[in-house]
Amino acid sequence: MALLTTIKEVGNYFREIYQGVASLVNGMKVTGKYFVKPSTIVTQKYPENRATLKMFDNFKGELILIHDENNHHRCNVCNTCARKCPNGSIEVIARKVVGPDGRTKKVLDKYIYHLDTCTFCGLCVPACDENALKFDNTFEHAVFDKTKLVKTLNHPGSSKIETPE
Amino acid sequence: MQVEQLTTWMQMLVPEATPGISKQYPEFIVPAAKLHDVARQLKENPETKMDYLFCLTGLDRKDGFHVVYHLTSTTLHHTVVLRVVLADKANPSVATVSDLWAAAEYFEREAYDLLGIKFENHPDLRRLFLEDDWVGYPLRKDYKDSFTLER
Amino acid sequence: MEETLMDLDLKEKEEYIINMGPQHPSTHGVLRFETCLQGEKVKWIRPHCGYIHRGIEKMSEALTYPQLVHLTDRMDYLSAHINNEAVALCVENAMGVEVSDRVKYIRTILAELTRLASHQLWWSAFGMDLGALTTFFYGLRDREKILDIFEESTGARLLQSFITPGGLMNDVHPNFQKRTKEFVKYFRKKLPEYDQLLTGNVIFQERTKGIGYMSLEDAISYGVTGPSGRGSGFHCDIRKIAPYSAYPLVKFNEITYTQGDTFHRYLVRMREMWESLDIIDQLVDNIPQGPTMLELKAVKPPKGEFYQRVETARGELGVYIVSDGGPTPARIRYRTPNFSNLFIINKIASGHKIADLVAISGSLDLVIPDIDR
Amino acid sequence: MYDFSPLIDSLSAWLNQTFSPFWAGFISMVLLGVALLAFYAVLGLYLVYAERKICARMQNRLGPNRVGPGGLFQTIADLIKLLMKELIYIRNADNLLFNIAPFIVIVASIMAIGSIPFAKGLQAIDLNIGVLYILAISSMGVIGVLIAGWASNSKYSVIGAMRSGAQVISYELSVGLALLCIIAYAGSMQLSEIIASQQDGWWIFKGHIPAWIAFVIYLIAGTAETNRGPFDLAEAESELTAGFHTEYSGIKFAFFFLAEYMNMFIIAAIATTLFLGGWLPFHIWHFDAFNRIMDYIPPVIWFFAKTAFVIYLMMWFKWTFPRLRIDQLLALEWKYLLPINLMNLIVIAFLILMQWHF
Repeated sequence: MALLTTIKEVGNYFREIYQGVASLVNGMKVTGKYFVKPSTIVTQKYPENRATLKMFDNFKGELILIHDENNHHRCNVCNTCARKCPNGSIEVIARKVVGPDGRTKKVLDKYIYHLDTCTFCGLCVPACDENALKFDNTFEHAVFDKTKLVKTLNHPGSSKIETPE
Repeated sequence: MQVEQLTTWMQMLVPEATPGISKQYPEFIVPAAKLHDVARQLKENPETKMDYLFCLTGLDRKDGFHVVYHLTSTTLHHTVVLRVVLADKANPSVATVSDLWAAAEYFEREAYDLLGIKFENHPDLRRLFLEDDWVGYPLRKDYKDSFTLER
Repeated sequence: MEETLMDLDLKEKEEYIINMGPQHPSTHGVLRFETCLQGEKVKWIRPHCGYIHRGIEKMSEALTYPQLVHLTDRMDYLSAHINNEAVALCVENAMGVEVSDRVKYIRTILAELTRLASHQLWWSAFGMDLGALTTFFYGLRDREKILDIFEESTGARLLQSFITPGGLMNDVHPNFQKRTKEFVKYFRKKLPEYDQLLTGNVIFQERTKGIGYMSLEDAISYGVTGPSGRGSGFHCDIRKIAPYSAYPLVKFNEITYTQGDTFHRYLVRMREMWESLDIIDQLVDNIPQGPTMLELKAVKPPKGEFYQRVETARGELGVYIVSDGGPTPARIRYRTPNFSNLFIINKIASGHKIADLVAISGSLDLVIPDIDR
Repeated sequence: MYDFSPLIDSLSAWLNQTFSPFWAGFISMVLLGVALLAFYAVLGLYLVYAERKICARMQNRLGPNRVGPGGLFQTIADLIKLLMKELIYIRNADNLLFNIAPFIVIVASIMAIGSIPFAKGLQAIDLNIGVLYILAISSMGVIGVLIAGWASNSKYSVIGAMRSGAQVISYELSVGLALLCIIAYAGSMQLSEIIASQQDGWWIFKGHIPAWIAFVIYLIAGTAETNRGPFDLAEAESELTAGFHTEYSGIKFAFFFLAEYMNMFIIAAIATTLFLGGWLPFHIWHFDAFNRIMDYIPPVIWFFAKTAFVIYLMMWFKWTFPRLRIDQLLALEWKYLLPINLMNLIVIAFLILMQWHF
């Protein structure tokens, strides 16, 4: 009886070794398979493929104020986006101008966007009733100077698009 | 156990317990002195078996600090909320339940850290997130520092 | 554990303390384990957290409900969608509104994709904790595909803040269904490879089996939920206990094991990936049409207190909103899964070797920002 | 053909004619040292590069591809970076030992390379106890590792060093016993003799199954000897950050790094010499056309190809398997490798006694 158990134990010892080695070989098959198949490489050579690299349309890169070809934007300085922003990343600075009809009205002076504090929550874009804002697909935001992350979104000399009332 | 049964059961156990405002779970406001006793009863009674404390919250309300215990039973699947109102805002203190539920030890340390509620007989009541020499309790409504986002 | 803590104490009074973290490759973030060693053996562990405490609960008190959603992304950044969903559900329940079926379906699919992505990253990092560095790249390779799905629809890869009280920020991309189905098909082929590479490996099994035993009582008492708790037989899946969104409509199994060791915590997650794939399969083909956003005048829950439990990739997330009826919460409290999962480490890892401590903390799948908040 | 001994002999004859015997010996030593060092540095760098490329391919990555064509000069750039880095001196560390440790490690591996036969006649010293010499020298490296861990005055380093000590002391045994099998077959400890004994077939082929077992055990124990994954417990970056070399920086760190790769090369080279026929070409019995083609390939290439194959195997192990725990590591040695090895040796003794090997 004792002999039998001994034989059994010796058998178990060798079975353990066999199963262990088999499992190791099984794992090596996976890495070996990928080693011989260079087509499975998934990493990209980034700066080289910059021309072909396209982000998804929805990608939230940075906020921009939409300008048309005549350098017109649609912001009417209602400040909703600034109020919706949880981090205070948007400052809308208005300036008063006297219109041709003699009334003073507020127009956009500077639309300041702090990319450094923006968390890309996306609350500002749907908040705008005029659809004046959108997220651009740019993604190379690294700069050496932190002040460059504070951006003025309205282009120089731009004005609000004249919409028929 | 059904909500009604639980209510009568609680009424028997602590006559001074008053039902709370929440409609989501049966809720009872328990006097601070009796909390540990009630909690032990809830945990050990075979009819309730509240063995899982899934949330312990400290609140800073107008009538004092609240400590809210969300208890549930993993076998009987019923939930009860206990609430302790600590009216003494200067020195809020309540008995610990960390001897009943191990999770409470760290929930209580968090409440102590951020709200300054003291838990008596707690084995290791130290700051958890903030440094040991931090002044003040940030989650209190009257806490002010230069970083607080004003709106 | 052959020797209890006390035996060790009697044998040797001298303490050899090393600090694992806050900058340490095995803690996956800024967490410090003050570890007392006796030779290779761990005597006790004292976790120190708070290195990235940002006061999300305090910050949220100054923000309106749609605004504070984006902060929840930053708690458990690997379950961002599920965290968003928790707040959204809590606010919706408080206001007594119900979102359309389309939103429910999409939320559930996104949540399951998030769970898959999270488990993939966990698998990668767990392999790396044990020294199998190649797993890291395989896991990340497959996770990228999920992140692509997210990016196409939500505009962000990691911190999407897509689910908002009342619905979704915008409708999903038309490609969403196609891509999701492609991914499910792709990943069903890759998942057996994970098992082949790591699960069956004899070294891996030796390293994890019987290590870090957590009893059911401990799991419940410490509130260890999620896959870590289910490895000990704790039926804590909120998707089953208190179903939300589209979970009542789908069939899936709650994976539990009673062994409670590191290997079975691992197995729970591996099998949960299969379950997640099944859930997505059931939902993705029949997303109903409907509005993706409720027409809400203002997101203002009535005066009162509201609690919502959801199942993130790591366990039970509770959102506790105390509202005074205003647009901002009077107090918001997150009962985060990792906070509760962390502190059991002293109990289950002391008495084991230092290498086991790494394996055990890996098997608890800790995400540090979720602990600190 | 392809015998290097006439070339070497004529060189030494010329040196002896031109200079006095003392200077001739001196110059030949300097030449040898420079050649070995250059070989060491270049090979070490390109082993690092090879490992990076191989693991990248296994992990679906491209690997180094920026510096030079296909990233060929990446490790050279790394070396320059390491050379220019600050050498950090640690307060309260044992400075003498701290500075000596990397040199001990690297000297041990250079000395071992001296006796490896790369081709016929291309061997710095052909000791009659070559195998013993290599075993003795290569185990000196662990002293460096121990000193490094101890002298760093860092808790992680001490744990790493102690692990390394326990590991190397146990695995030295298996390496020795596995090599003993082949020594028993060949009947000599001289490396050139052992290669000569494989003229009619490599030991792995004509040594029957015991030779295979010895080869596998040698590979496992050799990997452990070099502190490489899955036996890299002394470094164990997920547990001990970097183990024994946590506190080292700059060129001293580079020495450890280089020595690790060279130790791997030495282990592979010994495996090649003892089991795979060294620089002998691959022959198939009674297939003369094939054999003649094989003979045309220079022995140096044969040697390096075989070594590269063994090194590739070791890299393959490292990038597939998880790390063992220290007690499992020792259990593997004392419960599995050592008993199997002893049995194997007995079987081999029996085979040799019965003259059953070719």
